[in-house]
Amino acid sequence: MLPDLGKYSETVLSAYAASLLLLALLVVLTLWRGRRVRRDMDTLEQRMRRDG
Amino acid sequence: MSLNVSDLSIARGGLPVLEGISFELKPGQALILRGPNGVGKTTLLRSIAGLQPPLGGAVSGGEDQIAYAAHSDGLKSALTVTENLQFWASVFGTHNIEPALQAYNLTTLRDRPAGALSAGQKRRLGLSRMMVTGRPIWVMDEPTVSLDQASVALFAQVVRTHLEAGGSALIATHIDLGLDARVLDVGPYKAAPLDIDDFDGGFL
Amino acid sequence: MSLNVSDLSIARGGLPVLEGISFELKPGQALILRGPNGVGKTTLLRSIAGLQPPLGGAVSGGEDQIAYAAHSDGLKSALTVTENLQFWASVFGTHNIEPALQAYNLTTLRDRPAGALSAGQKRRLGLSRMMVTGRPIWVMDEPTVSLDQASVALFAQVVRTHLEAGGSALIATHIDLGLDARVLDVGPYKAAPLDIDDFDGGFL
Amino acid sequence: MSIWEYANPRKFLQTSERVMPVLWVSSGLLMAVGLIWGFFFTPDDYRQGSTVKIIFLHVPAALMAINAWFMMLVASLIWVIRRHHVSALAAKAAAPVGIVMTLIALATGAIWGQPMWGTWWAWDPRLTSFLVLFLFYLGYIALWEAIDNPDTAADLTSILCLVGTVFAVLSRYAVNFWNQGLHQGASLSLDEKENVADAFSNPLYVCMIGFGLFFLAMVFYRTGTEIRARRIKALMARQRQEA
Amino acid sequence: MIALLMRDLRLAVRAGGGFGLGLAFFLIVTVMVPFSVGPESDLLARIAPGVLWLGALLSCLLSLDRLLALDWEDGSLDLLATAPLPLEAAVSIKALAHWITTGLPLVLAAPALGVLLNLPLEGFKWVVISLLLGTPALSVIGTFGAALTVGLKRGGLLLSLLVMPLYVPTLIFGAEAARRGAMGMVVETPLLMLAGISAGVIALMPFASAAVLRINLR
Amino acid sequence: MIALLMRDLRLAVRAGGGFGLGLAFFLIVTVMVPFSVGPESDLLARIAPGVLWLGALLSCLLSLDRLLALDWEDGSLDLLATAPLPLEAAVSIKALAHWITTGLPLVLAAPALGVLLNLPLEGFKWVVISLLLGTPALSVIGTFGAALTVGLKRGGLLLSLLVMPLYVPTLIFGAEAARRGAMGMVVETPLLMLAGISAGVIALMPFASAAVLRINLR
Ligand code: HEM
Ligand SMILES: Nc1ncnc2c1ncn2[C@@H]1O[C@H](COP(=O)(O)OP(=O)(O)OP(=O)(O)O)[C@@H](O)[C@H]1O
Ligand SMILES: Nc1ncnc2c1ncn2[C@@H]1O[C@H](COP(=O)(O)OP(=O)(O)OP(=O)(O)O)[C@@H](O)[C@H]1O
Ligand SMILES: [Mg+2]
Ligand SMILES: [Mg+2]
Repeated sequence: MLPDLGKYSETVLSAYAASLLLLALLVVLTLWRGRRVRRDMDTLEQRMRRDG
Repeated sequence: MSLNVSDLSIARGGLPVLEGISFELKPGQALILRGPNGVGKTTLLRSIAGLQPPLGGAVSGGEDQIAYAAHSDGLKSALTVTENLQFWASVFGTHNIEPALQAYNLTTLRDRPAGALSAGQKRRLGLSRMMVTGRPIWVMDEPTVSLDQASVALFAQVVRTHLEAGGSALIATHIDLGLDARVLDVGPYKAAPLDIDDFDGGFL
Repeated sequence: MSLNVSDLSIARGGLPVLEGISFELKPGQALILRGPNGVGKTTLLRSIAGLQPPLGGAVSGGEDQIAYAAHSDGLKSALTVTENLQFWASVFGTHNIEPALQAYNLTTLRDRPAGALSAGQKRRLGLSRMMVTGRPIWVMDEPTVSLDQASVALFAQVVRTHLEAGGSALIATHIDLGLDARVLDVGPYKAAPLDIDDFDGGFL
Repeated sequence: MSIWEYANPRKFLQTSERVMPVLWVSSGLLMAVGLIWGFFFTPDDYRQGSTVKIIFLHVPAALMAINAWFMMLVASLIWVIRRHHVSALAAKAAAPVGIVMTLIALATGAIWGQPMWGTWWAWDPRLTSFLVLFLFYLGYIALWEAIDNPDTAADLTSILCLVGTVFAVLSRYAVNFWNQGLHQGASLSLDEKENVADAFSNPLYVCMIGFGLFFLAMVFYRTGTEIRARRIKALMARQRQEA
Repeated sequence: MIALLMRDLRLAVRAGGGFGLGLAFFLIVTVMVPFSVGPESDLLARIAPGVLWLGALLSCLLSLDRLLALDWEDGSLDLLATAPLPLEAAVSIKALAHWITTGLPLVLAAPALGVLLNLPLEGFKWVVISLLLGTPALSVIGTFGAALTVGLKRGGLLLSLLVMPLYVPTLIFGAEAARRGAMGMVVETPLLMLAGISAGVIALMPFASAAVLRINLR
Repeated sequence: MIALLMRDLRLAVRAGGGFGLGLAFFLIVTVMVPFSVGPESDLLARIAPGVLWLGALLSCLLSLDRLLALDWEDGSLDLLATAPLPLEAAVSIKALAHWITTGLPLVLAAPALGVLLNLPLEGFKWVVISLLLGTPALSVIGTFGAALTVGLKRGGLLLSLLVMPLYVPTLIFGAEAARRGAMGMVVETPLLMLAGISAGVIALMPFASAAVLRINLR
């Protein structure tokens, strides 16, 4: 499956792992906060509209 | 020169607080601002003093004519009473601080560091600053906080003298100063809330 | 339990300011302190609250009974109204902050950070702290600074309720609160200046 | 129809709703293709061995780190001049993406440096100026966080961004003067042999475009979030004021 | 007690609370060292443990002025002093909150910064251990300094001056342990001394701090 | 204008004004360096110019939070902004006062501290010259940072975080000049660059600072 990375396999794999981890972290945090904020805004808008 | 405020709207923290305020303040006149806590008196005075841009409307006639006294007095506790006052006098290009000291009964405290004054004494010193600015329009935010009744009377007397000399004063206060002045209650000018769906560029 | 102050002398900045003050404050009573600016009311209250040792005389009956409200309110601007109040409630070992919020009309502001309150709103929050201390003797220094008339009335009402419940209150103020209370003018107790040659161990 | 119409928050939200899926899919696809191509189907470099595969992360990330700052600069200018809230919020939204890109470039670079230069870190000008860029990002984000009033925060951070850019450029020159470097030159040729470079350049281009689209997607999405958060703040303030 | 700890932690992480700023300062000081002494990596490696310790100490120091002064300015301290919580407990808790929000992150960040300074491989472990033992002492001693200067407006610099000499023993033993560790030498003696200082200071210093605070409140 | 300068100088030398504190901090940081990196004199001599520059920079940095924030807190800044003095002039004068009370003493003290660090003889001259050229830039850039953070309570650490990256070019050229001077090399290029930065910054930065201050006063 993996290509032969020779003596540098650790280096290359850790570089990919670190980067993908950072990217994933960014995406997850972004989506998480995005969802929450969107939900908060909707409930707040609805409540305020109902209460006038 | 008279101060003209026309159709002024102001915001605090991005939200409109007061709108549609208009009045004219002619030389020799005083205007008392009243209104419940948090209605926006401080914000209004800051806008008039030019510290804050208004949302809408205009203030005219105030350029370089206004002396502003805020909630805080801008005193340096390490400097003496005289030094504090002298500094503001030089900044405003005037020199004689004696009348100010006398008017507020500060002559006996003149060499005391401002830090060693009581709350009311500090306030008196802060108010005396207005007299050394040499400016005709006084804009004051709750000037009598911490003052006892004798000091309030002193203050009212100073304002009266200032008005007689052709100055004018705009004062936000909760108490009765015994001045012969118009009163403007800003309560009715409270900004009406926008429609909830009105979601424009300013988020207001 | 009643608070007894007998022949109290106090100093500020190394100089005696008031001397020979005596009074008793029984449960259910309020006492208003009056006096011109700088006479030493703040200093007196701090001594009674135990923050400052007196020069002479004694304060008794106050240990762990006194809740003190100073010129500043001890609010954290980053915390909300509820969080601020809840913190003081936990420190004093009480829990229910609702009555305090209601009494000062703060329920609608409950989730707002204290930093975004106006001067008067902050003061109301500061005063509401007294209610969550659960302590009987309230010692307050100019509690009505920055309050509008409606809020002053709220405050007076709270104090009345507290007195009815057997509490007592010692209040320094320049204005008339409309309370049914004794008034103590501290002016006459002003410390007599010492003889210039009186140069003793305390440099007093 | 003027482009400024999108500066209306509502309009922006509507439009971004439509563009988002396209951006997500295309950026995901291109990044996947580029990285898989680069990781599985490129030869080893004769000098650097398999470590050369790191380039497919390192270079696009470094590129985007700088471009993100540039985009923040433009957005800040737009806010300062035309006062469109969306643009200030877009700058705010871009900063965390930029800082993550900077971190990726730094991390992959450090990992790469271990076998190539025998050290994780060297005070080479390029690396050093990247570290300085990281500090600028940190300061910028910290200032946004520290200031409560949103308009004040927008104004102050824009000015910081403008002034910071000038100083970042100055630092770049200073650092260059201060230390001569180990780092690769600014060309795509990895070594003298042109043909080897070719084998790497195609997947690298794909990755660069992929990272660029990813950046756009993130900024769009995050700007939407910031707009909503700003709206929540305004609504809550209103609610309290009415009360 | 827990209420106070929670409040302090909450304040630290709220907007403007300054959590993480100490860390950022640490990072920046470390980055600035090569700019000022030059980029030679052998030189940097030699001074690395010392720089890390000094950097941690400075970041700790700079966050001290918020420790009590904020509470003083807004009047909380007056009110706390009249509350049914002994002042000794209050200052200890404040020191603990300070350590959690400042000292601990510094310890965790030190290895990453070690990389920037070419810290020798054996050094990492000892830098972390010595910081872990030493930073609590820094927080507690710092609280004492903060109590001394609490009444002064923007007394930050004076605070540094008062506290720095008190930090000297901690710094000497801490940096010595880290340096010996980095050079592969025995570290026991300095580490023991460091632990001793921390323990003693944590046990006794709060009494001094509370006494000083009472005087300042008068 | 002169009134403002005199007031600032007077405040600095009055009790609690903080004059001399920057100097003392400089002294202490320098003294702590041997404690942390070890006492070898050749090592100290090598890093001496850098340590002096870094120490001066840090002392300068730490005195910045008093620069505008004190005036902000007591309301003077509001009043100054409504006074007939352009804000640009006011911030320039405040920067000047800061330099006179902080930068200049540092320059004068540097040689004495150089002795403690075994600074090579030729180094003294260049350390002083480079500091003399560089510290004004530090004060002016610092004023910008102080203006940015003026509204924040105890914003000292954030201030450092914002200002430090802006200090990088000044530090690099300054320390480089001092280092080259100490090693007997040619110093012209870095000195020229340093002078250029100072001149540019003094001419332009006050506009940015005043703009920022106006925004904060709103
Ligand atoms: C922490 C360390 C490193 C940092 C911060 C860093 C940063 C950068 C930056 C900013 C670029 C510029 C991208 C551009 O010009 O578009 C770049 C490109 C590059 N880096 Fe690094 N780098 C690091 C370590 C390394 C190492 C160790 C190697 C390999 C030995 C390396 C190889 C490259 C290559 C091949 C390029 C592409 C140059 C080109 O544009 O042709 N980098 N890096
Ligand atoms: N920093 C802030 N951010 C957001 N809103 C604020 C802030 N400070 C005050 N406000 C709000 O702005 C409104 C106006 O406040 P302002 O201080 O002008 O009132 P005021 O009339 O002077 O009240 P007071 O009599 O209590 O001083 C209030 O509703 C207040 O809650
Ligand atoms: N830090 C200080 N050092 C020395 N003297 C001081 C200090 N602070 C206040 N004083 C002096 O102590 C005296 C008492 O001050 P205190 O604050 O108790 O007065 P007060 O009755 O509360 O006045 P106010 O009504 O103005 O608040 C005053 O004469 C004042 O000038
Ligand atoms: Mg007000
Ligand atoms: Mg008082």
